[in-house]
Amino acid sequence: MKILKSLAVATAVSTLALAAHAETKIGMITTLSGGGAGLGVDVRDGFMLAIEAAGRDDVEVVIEDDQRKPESAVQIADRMIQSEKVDIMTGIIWSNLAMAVVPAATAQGVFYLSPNAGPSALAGKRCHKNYFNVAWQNDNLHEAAGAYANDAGLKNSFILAPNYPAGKDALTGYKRMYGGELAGEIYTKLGQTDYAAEIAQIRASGADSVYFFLPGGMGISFLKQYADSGVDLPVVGPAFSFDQGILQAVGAAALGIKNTSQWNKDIDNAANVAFVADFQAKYGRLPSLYASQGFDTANLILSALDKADVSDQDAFRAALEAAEFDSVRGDFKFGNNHHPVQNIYVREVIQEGDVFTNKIIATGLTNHADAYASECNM
Amino acid sequence: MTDPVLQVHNLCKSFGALKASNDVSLDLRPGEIHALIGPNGAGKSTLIKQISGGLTPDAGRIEVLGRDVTALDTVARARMGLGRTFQISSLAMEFSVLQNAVLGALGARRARGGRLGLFRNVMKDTALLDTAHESLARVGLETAAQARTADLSHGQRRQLEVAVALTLKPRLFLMDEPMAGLGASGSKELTGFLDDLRREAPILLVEHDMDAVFALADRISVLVYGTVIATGTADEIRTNPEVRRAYLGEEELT
Amino acid sequence: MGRERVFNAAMLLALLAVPLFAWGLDEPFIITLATKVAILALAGVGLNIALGLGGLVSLGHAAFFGIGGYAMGILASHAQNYEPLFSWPFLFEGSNQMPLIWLVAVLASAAAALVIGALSLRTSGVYFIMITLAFGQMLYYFAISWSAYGGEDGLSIWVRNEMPGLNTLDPIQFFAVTFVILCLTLWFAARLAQSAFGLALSAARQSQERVETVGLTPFKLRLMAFVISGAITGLAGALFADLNRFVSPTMLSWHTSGEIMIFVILGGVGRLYGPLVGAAVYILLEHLLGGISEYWQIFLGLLLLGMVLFARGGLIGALLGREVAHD
Amino acid sequence: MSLILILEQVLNGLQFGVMLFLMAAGLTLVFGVMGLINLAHGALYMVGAFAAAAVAGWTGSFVLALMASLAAAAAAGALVEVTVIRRLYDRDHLDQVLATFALILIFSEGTRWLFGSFPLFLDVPSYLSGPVMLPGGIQYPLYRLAIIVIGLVVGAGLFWLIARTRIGVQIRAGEADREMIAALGVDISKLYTLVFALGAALAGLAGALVGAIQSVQVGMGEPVLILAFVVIVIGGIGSIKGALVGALLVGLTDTLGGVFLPRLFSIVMEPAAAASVGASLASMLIYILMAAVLLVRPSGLFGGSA
Repeated sequence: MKILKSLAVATAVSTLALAAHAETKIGMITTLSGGGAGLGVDVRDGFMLAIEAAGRDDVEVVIEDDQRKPESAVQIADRMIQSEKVDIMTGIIWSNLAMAVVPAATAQGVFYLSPNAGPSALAGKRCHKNYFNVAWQNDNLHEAAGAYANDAGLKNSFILAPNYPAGKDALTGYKRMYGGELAGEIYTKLGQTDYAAEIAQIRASGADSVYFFLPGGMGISFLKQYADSGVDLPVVGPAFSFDQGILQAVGAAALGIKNTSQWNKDIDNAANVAFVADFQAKYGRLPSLYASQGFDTANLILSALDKADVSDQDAFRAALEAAEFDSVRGDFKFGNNHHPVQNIYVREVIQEGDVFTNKIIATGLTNHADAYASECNM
Repeated sequence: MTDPVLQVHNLCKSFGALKASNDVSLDLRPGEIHALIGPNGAGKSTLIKQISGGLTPDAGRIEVLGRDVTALDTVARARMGLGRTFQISSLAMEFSVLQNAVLGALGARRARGGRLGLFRNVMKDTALLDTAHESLARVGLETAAQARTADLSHGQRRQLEVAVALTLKPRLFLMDEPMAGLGASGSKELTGFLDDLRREAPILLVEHDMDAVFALADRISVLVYGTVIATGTADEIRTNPEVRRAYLGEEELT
Repeated sequence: MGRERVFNAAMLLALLAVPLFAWGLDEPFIITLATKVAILALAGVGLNIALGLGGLVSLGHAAFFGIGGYAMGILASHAQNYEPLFSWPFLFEGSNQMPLIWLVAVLASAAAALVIGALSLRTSGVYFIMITLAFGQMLYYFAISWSAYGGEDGLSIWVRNEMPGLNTLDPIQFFAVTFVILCLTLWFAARLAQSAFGLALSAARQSQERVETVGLTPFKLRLMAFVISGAITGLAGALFADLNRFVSPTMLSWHTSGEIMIFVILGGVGRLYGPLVGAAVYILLEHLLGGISEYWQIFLGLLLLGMVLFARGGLIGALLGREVAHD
Repeated sequence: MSLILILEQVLNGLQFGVMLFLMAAGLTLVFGVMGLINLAHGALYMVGAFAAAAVAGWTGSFVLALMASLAAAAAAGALVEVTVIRRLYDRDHLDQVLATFALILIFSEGTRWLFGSFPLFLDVPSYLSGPVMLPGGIQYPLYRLAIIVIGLVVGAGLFWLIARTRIGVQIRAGEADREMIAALGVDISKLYTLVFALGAALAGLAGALVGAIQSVQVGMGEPVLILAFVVIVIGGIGSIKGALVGALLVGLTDTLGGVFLPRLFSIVMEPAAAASVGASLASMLIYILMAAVLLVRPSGLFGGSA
């Protein structure tokens, strides 16, 4: 049974509380309206694909739109925990929203499984026994890009990211693995759409490659302008700017670019093949990275529910930690801080007919754990 | 003879090529009504604005009570005791008549160094209310005290303008066409009132109603194209050939 | 006057009754919603002093809302992490005591309002709207890149701050705190509107010339109003951050300024209880429409539009008619 | 830093300024003639970009896409003017702010409903893609040069329209005195619709031109809207000349500030910190510029009294 929106809170009071004792209630807060809605829609669709396929009538999912506003995410979380008494929460896309919601949610005894954001604080000092990250720690894809740059023999990178915490983490992550020189390091304005000035600096810098982290529309703008500028240094980026959802908007400008990801649709395992086919059949588009993360999150929850009731927190937690489900990434396991230890691949943007997509060309990091695990006392 | 309350020395103000004030000098002595007349566009309003502080002159000097106020703003001049009424009503239209008068009383209190309260209900402040009611009574607006200002007739608004000026207990008045829109009986009443008022403080009066001007004014200055062409008593002005020429065909001097 | 007074009392009672009822039903989230209404109404009451009474259309009040929020976030995070905020002239380790946080929030936002107001009030009309917007944007971009306090990620504090004698984590008790502050502020705003200062400020909105002619300085009146207005909005910001146990640059964005302004206009500009009505209706709409469609903002937009075009004077104006003169 | 790089950055600032001018011209015209603050101007920019992307995807022609952007934005502008905006002319600024804020919500979510949540694709046409070599050895994207040229041509056309044509006379008369144009026997409501649609079309064109090198997505108009307001406030509201000067000033300040401030700070700081602090200050720079201009000239550079 699924209820997409709980309409009037006031009416749904006591009756549910009685009937719900055998049910597991999952609260999903994600971004479904405004500029960043594409990511939330994918996470939701991937998640619900798995839930519906399981066909369990004792799992109920409540979905709410956070409008990408931390304040409204916090309030929805309060409502889900206090009023709808959810057992498990998930869905948040952005690190700043996760930082606003997760600590309070886990402190109130709710499990939180992150399908996307992985801020370093939650992986390190502020890790929590009820917090699991199913996607990655924020630095991971950037670290893989740094490692790939070494493998590819790049010696003089120009790196840029927006001037906000995730941007700084990204460049820090890249530099952690990368061994060469830096031709330049630029922080751009958050939400910037014109990169002519930065591209001119890249041109003048004498770099042999470019690494950038510019999520969403910023990345589209950068890539189009870069392709048009005549600068033809190799570009490396994290998967976010080459993901299925926005790749069509970038178009041919992205062809051939290397990007790092823990998942791709051509990873060859039964779960992934079925996932890609089912997702396309149901929604009429190729699944994205975010959809795969939503799908894995749901399957992890379902696998744990098969072993333990969520009301038995210790048993349920142990079942989550075991992570015995068929991940579309292949092997999947958690580190001590409940973040994935996984392979991160290098992909290349290709064209299949009319559609732009990725194929895996190398493995950037193998069984990689994040840099903050040692700070977590768990 | 006592010193003038207001002295204007060689005031000049141009707007582009237009000389709105061209070397204007005049004064206002205690106890007198000094009327300023002239055809439309002669620069009367511009002159009044410079005296009250709303416009800065290009050259010249203005003294109030012997002090040079040329560089002071409207507020400072008002606090020195310059009470002004406007040609185009500038009252707070959403307020009641009484509230407008209380505002004036408040200004007077502030000028004496009092503070504006943040908590006490100003409409229950008896000292302010007394001043306000007294001024309203003097211009005959007492019965309309609770009316909304926007609902007043034009004539009543002029009366209220005068009443607000009265609450300030000014040392001199600047009145810009207080008779306009009053009707025959109204102007007659106001004429009588101003006649008495001059003993409280002298009045620089800009007025189109020539009956009132010649009935009231101790002295009259005639402004034409920004220049004072004559100053003198009513009789002197009536017979001045230059004035007659300037007014020929404009208005009949009686 | 009589009718509006009855209406106002009914609004306050409703704001009090809904969470009490929800408390009885054990529906803490409704209490949280009511708390949000009370806090946003407080921010609106602050803006309304500048906007309604003073006629100062500030599109930068998010600056004060955010400063209040950051005052809370900074004091509380230092207290939680045992990192001294400063050690000279005396050692100060931050604080998790609400009264002290409120004091700092009020002082900090008042100081900011003094500076921003003194510069902005040199302009008027559309230019004033835009220069206040510019100051808000400056602070917004500053907060985004101020990594010491979380930048874009914002600052999360894990537990709500403390209030002597109360358990603020209990929704109904925290609601009581905000409700009392709202009531006190409404009382203060009512006194202010009737005071000599309020009369002069309101006159300055209607006719600048008039106020100058009676010897009062409009600039000083407006600056004072702007400072009081900013301080109240700052206090609301501190409470809002405490409600969410979180502060981020979003509080400083121009959307926040727009929303606070919408509360005021929706309820009725210059109406004492306008912001309360506006905030309550806005929050209610947000939650009811949010359940109907993913595209609920279209409906919100249409409703707002209809309100502006056909219900002049805001909701209270539409319900109760033209405001009578203060007396 | 080489001279070539500086010149290239100046060109970039110029191009950014020209784009801003297309946005700001409509905004300032609408304010000057009708006295209206239109927050929904950014939504018309978005409409232009989406129309261009849709038509380009459909026909493959960039020229048709640009024409579609003009037509769609003008039509949307005229529709909004007739149904909503004309009821706002005699309202105060507050009502205008609220109503046009509501229009933003309607346009944004309506566009998302029609086109979905994902960005659309719009590319530079092949005959304008790639860089060209300018005299002095500057390698510069042809498309950006084209934007500068198109913007300047449109700007010149606008000045001509206002200075030389009958409609221009009516617009100028309308700025001076609304009753006067009625006395001239002009149908005011038609003129207003026309001016609004003209402003909308310019915004739509800007959206389409920029859409080809940026991302065509919901909400793309808002950052530009704020910048356009900064521009017209700096230039003086209602003045086309002010909009041009303001746009170039903002474009150059933003671009050059972003490039040079971090370098300036790197003299006294370590590179990573300098990059971060410099970038922070650069993002505040145009607002600082605007506040400074208004402090010296409270009605902007070319503004009369507001």
